[in-house]
Amino acid sequence: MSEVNNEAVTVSVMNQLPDASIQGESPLFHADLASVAKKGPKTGGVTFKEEALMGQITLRLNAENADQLSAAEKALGVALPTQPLTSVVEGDVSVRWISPDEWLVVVPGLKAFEVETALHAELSGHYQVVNISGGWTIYKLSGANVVDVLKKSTIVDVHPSKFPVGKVVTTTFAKSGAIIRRSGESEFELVVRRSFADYLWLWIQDASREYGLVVQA
Amino acid sequence: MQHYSGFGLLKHSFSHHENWQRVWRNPTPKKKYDVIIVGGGGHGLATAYYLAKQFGVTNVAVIEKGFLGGGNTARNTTIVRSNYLWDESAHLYEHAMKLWEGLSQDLNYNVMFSQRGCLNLGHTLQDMRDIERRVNANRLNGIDGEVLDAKQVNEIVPILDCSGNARYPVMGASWQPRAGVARHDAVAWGFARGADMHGVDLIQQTEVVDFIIEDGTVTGVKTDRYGDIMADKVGCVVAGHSGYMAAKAGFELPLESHPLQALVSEPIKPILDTVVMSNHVHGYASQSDKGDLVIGAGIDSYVGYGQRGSYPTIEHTIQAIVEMFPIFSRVRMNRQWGGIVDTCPDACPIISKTPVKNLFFNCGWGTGGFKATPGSGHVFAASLAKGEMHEMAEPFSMFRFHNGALIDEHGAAGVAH
Amino acid sequence: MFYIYCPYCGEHREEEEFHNQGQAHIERPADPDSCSDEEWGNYMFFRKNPRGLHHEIWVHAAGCRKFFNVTRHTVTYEIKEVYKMGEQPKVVAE
Amino acid sequence: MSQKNRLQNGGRIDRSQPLTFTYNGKKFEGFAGDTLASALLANGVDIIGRSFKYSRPRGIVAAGAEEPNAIMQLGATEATQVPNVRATQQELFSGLVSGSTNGWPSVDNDVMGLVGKFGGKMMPPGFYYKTFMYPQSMWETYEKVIRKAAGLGRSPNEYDPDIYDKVNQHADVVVVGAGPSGLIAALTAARGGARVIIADEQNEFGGSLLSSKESIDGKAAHAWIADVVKELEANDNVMVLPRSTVNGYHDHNFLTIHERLTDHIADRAPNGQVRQRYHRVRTKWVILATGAHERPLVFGNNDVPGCMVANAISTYINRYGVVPGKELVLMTTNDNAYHTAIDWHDAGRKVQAIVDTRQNPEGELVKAARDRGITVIAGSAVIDVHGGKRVNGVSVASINEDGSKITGSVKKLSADTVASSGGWSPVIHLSCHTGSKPVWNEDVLGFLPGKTVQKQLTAGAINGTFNTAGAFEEGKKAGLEALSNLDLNAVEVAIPATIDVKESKAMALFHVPHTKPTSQAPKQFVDYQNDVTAAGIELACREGFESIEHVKRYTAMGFGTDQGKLGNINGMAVAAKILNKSIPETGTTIFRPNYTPITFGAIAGRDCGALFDPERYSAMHKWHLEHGAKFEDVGQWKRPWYFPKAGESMQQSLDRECLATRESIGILDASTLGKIDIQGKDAREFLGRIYSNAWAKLPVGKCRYGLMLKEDGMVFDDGVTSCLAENHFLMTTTSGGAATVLNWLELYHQTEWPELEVYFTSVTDHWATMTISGPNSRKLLEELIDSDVDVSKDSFKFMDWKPMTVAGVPARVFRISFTGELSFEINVQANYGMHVWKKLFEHGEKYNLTPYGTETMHILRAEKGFIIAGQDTDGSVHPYDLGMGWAVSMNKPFSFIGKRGMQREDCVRAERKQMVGIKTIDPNVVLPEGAQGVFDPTAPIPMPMVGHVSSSYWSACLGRSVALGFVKGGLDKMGEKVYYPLVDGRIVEAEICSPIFLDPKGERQNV
Repeated sequence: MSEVNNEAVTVSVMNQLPDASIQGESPLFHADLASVAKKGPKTGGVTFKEEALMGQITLRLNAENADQLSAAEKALGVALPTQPLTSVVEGDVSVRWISPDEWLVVVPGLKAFEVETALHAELSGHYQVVNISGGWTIYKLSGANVVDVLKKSTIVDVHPSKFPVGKVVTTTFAKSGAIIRRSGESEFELVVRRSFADYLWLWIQDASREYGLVVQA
Repeated sequence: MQHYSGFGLLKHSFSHHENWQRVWRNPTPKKKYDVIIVGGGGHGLATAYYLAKQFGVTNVAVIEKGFLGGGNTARNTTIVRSNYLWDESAHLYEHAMKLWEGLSQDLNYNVMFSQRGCLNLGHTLQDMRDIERRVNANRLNGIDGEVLDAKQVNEIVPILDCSGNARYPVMGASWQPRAGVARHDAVAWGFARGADMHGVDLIQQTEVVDFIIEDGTVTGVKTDRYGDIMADKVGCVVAGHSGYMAAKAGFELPLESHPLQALVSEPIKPILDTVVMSNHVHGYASQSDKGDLVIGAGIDSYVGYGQRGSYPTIEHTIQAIVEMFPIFSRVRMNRQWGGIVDTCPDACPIISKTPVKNLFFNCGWGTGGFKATPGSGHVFAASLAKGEMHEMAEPFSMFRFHNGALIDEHGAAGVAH
Repeated sequence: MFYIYCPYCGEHREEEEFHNQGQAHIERPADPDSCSDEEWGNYMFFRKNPRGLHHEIWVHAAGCRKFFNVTRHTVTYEIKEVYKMGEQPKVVAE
Repeated sequence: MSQKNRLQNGGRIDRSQPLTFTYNGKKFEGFAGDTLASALLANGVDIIGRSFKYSRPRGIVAAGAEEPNAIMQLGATEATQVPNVRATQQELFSGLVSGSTNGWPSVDNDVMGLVGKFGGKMMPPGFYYKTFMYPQSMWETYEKVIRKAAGLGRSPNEYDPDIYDKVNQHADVVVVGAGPSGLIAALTAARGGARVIIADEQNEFGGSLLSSKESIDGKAAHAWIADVVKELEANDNVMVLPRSTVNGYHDHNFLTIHERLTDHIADRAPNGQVRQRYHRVRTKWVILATGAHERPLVFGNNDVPGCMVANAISTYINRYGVVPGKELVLMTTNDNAYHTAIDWHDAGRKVQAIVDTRQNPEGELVKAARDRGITVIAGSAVIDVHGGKRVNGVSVASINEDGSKITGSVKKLSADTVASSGGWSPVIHLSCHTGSKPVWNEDVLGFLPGKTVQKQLTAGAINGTFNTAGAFEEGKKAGLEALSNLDLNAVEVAIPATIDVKESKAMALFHVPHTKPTSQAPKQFVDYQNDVTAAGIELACREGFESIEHVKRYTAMGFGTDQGKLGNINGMAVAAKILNKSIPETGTTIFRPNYTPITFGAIAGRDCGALFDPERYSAMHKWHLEHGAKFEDVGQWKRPWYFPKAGESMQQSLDRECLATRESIGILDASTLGKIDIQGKDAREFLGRIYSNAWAKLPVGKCRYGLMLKEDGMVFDDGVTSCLAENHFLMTTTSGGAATVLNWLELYHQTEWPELEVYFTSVTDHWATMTISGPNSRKLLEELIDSDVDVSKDSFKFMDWKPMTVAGVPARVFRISFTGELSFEINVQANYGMHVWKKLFEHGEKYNLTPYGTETMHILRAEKGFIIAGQDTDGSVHPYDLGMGWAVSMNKPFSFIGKRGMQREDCVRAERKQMVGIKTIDPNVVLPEGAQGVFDPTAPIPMPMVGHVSSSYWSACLGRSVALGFVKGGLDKMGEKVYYPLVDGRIVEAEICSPIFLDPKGERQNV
């Protein structure tokens, strides 16, 4: 627990993770994907994996403020993508453009607090850093039919000419929403809200049934 | 005067139906009327009918830019009920309901008013609280109503999924047995015929392009076809186009015109004998005498005069219908259409004087106008005849949006309707 | 169903991602306390509701969550212009 | 019966694949490639239904989507019933079970037919408006009879076993229709690199080419079609969709396509397969190549089975190898229909005569017919048809040049089939869907697509270009235009060679005259499905229904499942004639989606059943499930409602949960509360503007309850907001209101006060929230936190918050209370919520830690008089109505949202309904929530009501009922009586009291 003080902003920041002896439970923890993976098919048109317990940080700042941009870059080790709907990946840090003044920073779960602290240390002026790691999880969908499943689920155009690798789109997904990023030719990452995780998991199983769904633990 | 009856039909069949009289004249307008009604929809025609028949004002013209009853009267889902929450609206809709109950006979025109009852389903605890509150209020206001549990609902509509397996299981419903449906076109035609019989001039295919206003008082209207037509009083009953007409008279109204969509299935044999509505699952249905399932969709969020809305609204409605009535999954949707509904912030109408003297507006019925047709026409006619608002119309003044005396009927108005 | 250009995301998206927020360019009175009931009622409830060009606010609710203005024809439903909050429309009714 | 009308050779059917099917209980055989209609015709089935009003026998008249009569009930099992399938569009499969939709006891011998015959005279249009009125009480009985007679097919009464799917598509060009123009258009666009979807409602591409013997590039048309389809299918950028109807054209070029994947295979989709798929398509350009429908002519008894549209007969002959009769009379206004007589003749059957309404027909086709020895009777018309269940002859008479009068004597000809053609109506339906008004074209004698704001191109017969060569040209042109509009380069596409047949001018004739006036002539049908006749339309006009929309509504013309595809234009012509107007003066014809009917299930897609609406779960949901919770739907959340133990009633559970909480300790999963992280130097200022109370001085470490109002002053949400740091707040909202509140904050920030430096981020899902409440809650908390954290009464006060570690997990703990008890709201990162929750139970067992749900929460708060926004508020109450003036700070410098609104005239009047406590005189009576209060229960109905009960419970802790509700002027009426007349007849007497029933001084939470 610490209070971050810099010239203009005073906010409360805390390391929210317990020590390693306490296991975190991701939103799909109860679905026991390890067993599903073991029992389920090994080949199919769509592969699903929950990237559980990642660190997720919302970063808000003024993209026209060069100082803030460079401060963020310093803290993250990578420049914020300021082009709408783009993302950057550098090592174990990825940053998704969410809106002109908002980014989603994804790091390994254990690194979240460190990054959070670093951002506070570097940034000044009007900005917001919020650790939202518990509120979201990441679904990785891949395979030959991944586009077919996405076309059933989201209204954005996922054709490679319109949705190249690296593009990020926040949109509807079935009757919920997702931050969708194309991470490979036939690979997408969906950042989804915890409370909708079960619904979306059910949806994905249903939508991919005709292609065969492979679950990876 | 030509009286309609089964005997008349038989008589005319011997002359090959060649001698039926016109249902209404096609007159050339006079230079001046006591009252001009702008808008020949159900409400406007009902106003003219009651003005002439009951209030003795027969020097009346109804000026309609298209054909009679061609707007929302022709596009609604024909539901008639009076189970509104607040006293003011409950009294108004119940006044209409009482008129509905003798309307075919009064008009000598069968409007096919079918009192098959209406269920408003509850799917959450709050729904049930609201239902209980509304039914209690209805009963104390002299309006029939019951609160049913899921089992009783299922007895009335066995094809409704009342199992606990639904995403939002049916917990109960309010039930108004006197509610029902009517043949929408016939309502306009019946009122038109009745008004015409009492001397009202029905001027079709004539658009009122402006009001003639002198010193803050309306003295007539400008039309595209017949030039200026003068009047002592003007009642504007143009539903979705009210904002447009108000702008001509120099004021704004507290309303917006939105698309409201509806759809029908192909006709099927009788299977749904009541009106079933669900605010929560968000759909409602009844079955017409022709066999179509008549299904109302939600209102689109934007201002739109295109008589069409957005497709997801239709999709959500059909999801709701299939959710409520899983057996309809294989039945097919035939046609969809849209109306333009003028909606007030409190989901209640405006029956009101305006900033212009002798210019009265009756509008803002939103998604619920059809059911009020005779009542709306009657109180508006009374107000126009006297030049003072009828006591039932009084609470519906447009100026309530200044003083704050709103009558919030969003709950009872529901999905649409 | 509309296909709306989000000026922040820089591409067209389906109407399902957006919410309509009503007439644009209605300013909250600077000093509400000095408003009459009529003025306050006009601010809250009275609308242009035009049959023709309409300036309205939409929010990219399921996307970037930014509010922006749209000039749309309310009969043909054509979108004539999209512009950010604080900007004035270039396309206006004659 | 064998397939007596089947030709030995020809057509697109596979004679090596016989298929058995059932119609009206009888078994028949057809071939793969047949439609149900072609198979029925092959078997010589004449009557396929009875008409809806007059119960006249009806046969198949068309071969496609325009068919009005052959409306079938399909389905081998109850669950797979489908009503109203057009036999002309249903592909035959082995085991298909079909039946007529009307006719009793059977279509062949129908009792109602007699009624129709004699009673029909009494059923002109609108007859029901003119009768059944007296006595009033009889209407319900009349109505039952009317309803029973209507309705065509029936709904299944079992649940649908099939699944449906929906796919979102994006394209550069969607080509609607795969006839000659559509195929070339798609080919052009595809070669140019556009992303193309081409959809056609039929199983085979080719459109009009499938119905003719025309050769393309010197080879059979189907060979050319196969080549084009092959090229399209090989192109990754092209989606080829057969059996796919483009049903709706919506704004901004959004189309819906209904693809039938298994309806041609079986009744029910093979295991696991999707029955129908719905494509929602956004496209940059649309090319409508939808073709045209041939119009039948309107003449006497033109509905007797055996009367067909000319081109349909050609289709049956050329595509299905079926000649639906022996002796043909063709009546035509144009050259094109001569094809039908020639096809008939070439199939080896007799053409009795071609009756041409024109005085001097002379085109290449006329010559070709004459060369075959076919009699052409010029300047004449078929004015009447003879026969009951099948045509057995026709009456022919000569007519004048404009077709308005009979000029000669009537001659009878024998025939079993009457083909008629009044020309072609372009299929403009889709172009109308977005509000574009069609335009009449005198040369085409039909409506063409009107002006549109959509990005729409058209090609082929939809433009009135009815010859194949022209269709190819226009298809290519549209394809190239689309490419150019898309900034793609033009490509070379060779126009295939066709043999151009010169046609002479057609005659504008729709309604064939009779020797008698229309009203006395035999019935001349315009709209078969709704039994609308020319006489009916004339009557409507005579009665003053002069607008075509009135005519349609009065007669029901065009309101069938075919939406007037065959009849509307003829009907307009009949109306125009009697009104002495031209067709365009009479009006126009507007079509709305759907082009043809679509299965509800397909539109619902997967969004029904378990996927109808998301169920949202908290991090502890599984625990609740395992512990027998009953759930309440709160928004999309599934919240535990109560936790019954075995054998407990709901009330028993609630009593136990309430008592345990007040006596020891209860726990609530409060994770669903909306939570918004607010940061920025102006956060405080912003809160002051958005809440009704003051925030300027809330110190770090403190929490405060706030009411959020709309500009009208009415409460719409509430919650506790905590000051985490000087510029950092955590706002909570109601569970159902979270999204609305966040949008509200953003709305005001982005549109009104962008100068305020503040950011909002939803953290609802990030924090798992659990509230322990009750006298032992501190003890329990102390067991789970580090010993150096002081949570004692004085150092961790009511409305304080503190960071601490709970059960090893870093937490923010808020000492706030919604029960009136000593309470701690523990917030931990949601991935650790379950861990902490379980630890609390491990340690809480000795205190009888009791999980409770929303119902107990409601009871406990009601005992304390705390409101639930949305239950005790309904958008019409301001803070003073709630007796919560303490939560309004009128002196704040900024005029907060709601301040001005709540001071309007009506909001400050006396006698507003105000929230109070309601104590029933009989403590055992629990008022129903929603009961309406009155001051005088003896007043007559309508009885003046003074306010309703918004919350009401049995309080186990107090041993009596408690209720909150509204009473007019209630705050000044403490101790006075109010009565509640209930639905069951009881009148419950109650006393108006303070809403705080328990611990009015708040001592229990200050321990």
